[in-house]
Amino acid sequence: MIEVRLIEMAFDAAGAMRDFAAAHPQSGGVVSFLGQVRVDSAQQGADVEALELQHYAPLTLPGMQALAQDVLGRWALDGLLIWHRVGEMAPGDPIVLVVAASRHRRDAFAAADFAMDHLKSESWFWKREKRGGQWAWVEPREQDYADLARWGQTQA
Amino acid sequence: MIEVRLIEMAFDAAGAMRDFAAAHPQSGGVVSFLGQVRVDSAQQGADVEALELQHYAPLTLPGMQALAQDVLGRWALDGLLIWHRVGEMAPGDPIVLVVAASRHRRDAFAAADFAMDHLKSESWFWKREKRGGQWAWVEPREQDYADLARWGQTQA
Amino acid sequence: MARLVFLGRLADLAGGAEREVAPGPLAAILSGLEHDLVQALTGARIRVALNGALVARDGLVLKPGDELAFLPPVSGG
Amino acid sequence: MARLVFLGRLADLAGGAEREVAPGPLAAILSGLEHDLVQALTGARIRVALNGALVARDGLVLKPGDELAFLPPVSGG
Repeated sequence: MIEVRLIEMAFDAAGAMRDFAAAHPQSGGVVSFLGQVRVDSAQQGADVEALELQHYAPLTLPGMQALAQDVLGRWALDGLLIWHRVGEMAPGDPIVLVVAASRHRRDAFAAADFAMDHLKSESWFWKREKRGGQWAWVEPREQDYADLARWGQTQA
Repeated sequence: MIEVRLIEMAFDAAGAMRDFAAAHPQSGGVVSFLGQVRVDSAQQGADVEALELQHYAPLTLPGMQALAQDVLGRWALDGLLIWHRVGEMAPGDPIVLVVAASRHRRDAFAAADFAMDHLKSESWFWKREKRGGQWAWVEPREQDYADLARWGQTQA
Repeated sequence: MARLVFLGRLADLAGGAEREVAPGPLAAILSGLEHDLVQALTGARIRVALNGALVARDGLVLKPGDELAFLPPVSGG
Repeated sequence: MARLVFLGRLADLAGGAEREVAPGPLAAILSGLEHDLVQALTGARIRVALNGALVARDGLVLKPGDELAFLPPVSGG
């Protein structure tokens, strides 16, 4: 089962994980990654008051669906869920949830890890943060490119 | 925050993950592994009707606590949860839940992965399965030793 | 008319997420825009998508109804 | 008395998870047990824990109240 969604509103990550695990009783291992809005930013300065993710409809969801197919081609998964927020979020809100279910745990770990590295560095999202009442766009992180390089690929 | 438990009854893995993520708002990434009882076994034959995990109280929980400390010494985590069932379980029941929360996702992925490899191959649990009304002890899997060897350690 | 779409910080520079322009060669369209916006849109790290498909920008000609999106480097998740 | 504790499949062989034995050298205690159980307990992959701590079995002497656990290879999670 593949489930890829762009989501406009806050969502219940734990509930999604529960439903997904229950839908895959043949899977011994279910690995999930939850990314949530941190109140303190990696950049210096004031705390983050809000975060906004912009997407471009003709590219973003199709790109996520292609990523899911790529992941399924690389590991023996029973199911893969990729949910990603867009729009404005508050600290603590979930941003991204990836859940991989597989018979053996190595596959699920690698699949979730790979999916996250590619979502962070290759998916069509643009992020800005609000601090002290001011919005500022976030530049790509070099670390994200380094994470991607672990999989032997260069950025598309 | 470290939370290590041996649990005698079925538990709510998704609820635990939700509480743990909410308790770590400074963590951008929360990685979880949920192991659940599969209805079909890796071994040939009839479906698994029940699974039982035995432990030895003087060793098992102290060993899990030592593992948690080891994990915290290796990666920059904000929190680590390790819950493990003992007793008799039915297909679909959660067996083990590991949740790692960290500022950056690489740490959480590696920590959860490492913790699972060590739980599977080094923790003091003995497993038996019931098939066709007959209980049979499960032998260690060679794959578990191979997984452990990835971390450059031999079995204690 | 054709449409230009600006993502991320490019929308701030353009003063909006979209702009209607007369169809024609991209070079001619760009020559009608503000200088600092053109500089940003033609930066080496800006990619373009025509009607939802990534394309090379050399020799692009927009037909009526076309949508050309300018995509700065992503910063996702 | 001292106590022997059998984990996993060893409990099936012993016909129970625990057995009370007279204190003394482990070798003497083992000599009083069934032959097939002794064979299983002394297998190369069986480890032992005395009062909750892993120990070497050579020269072990159980005192009154001691608990000696026999631990086959684990098969966890």
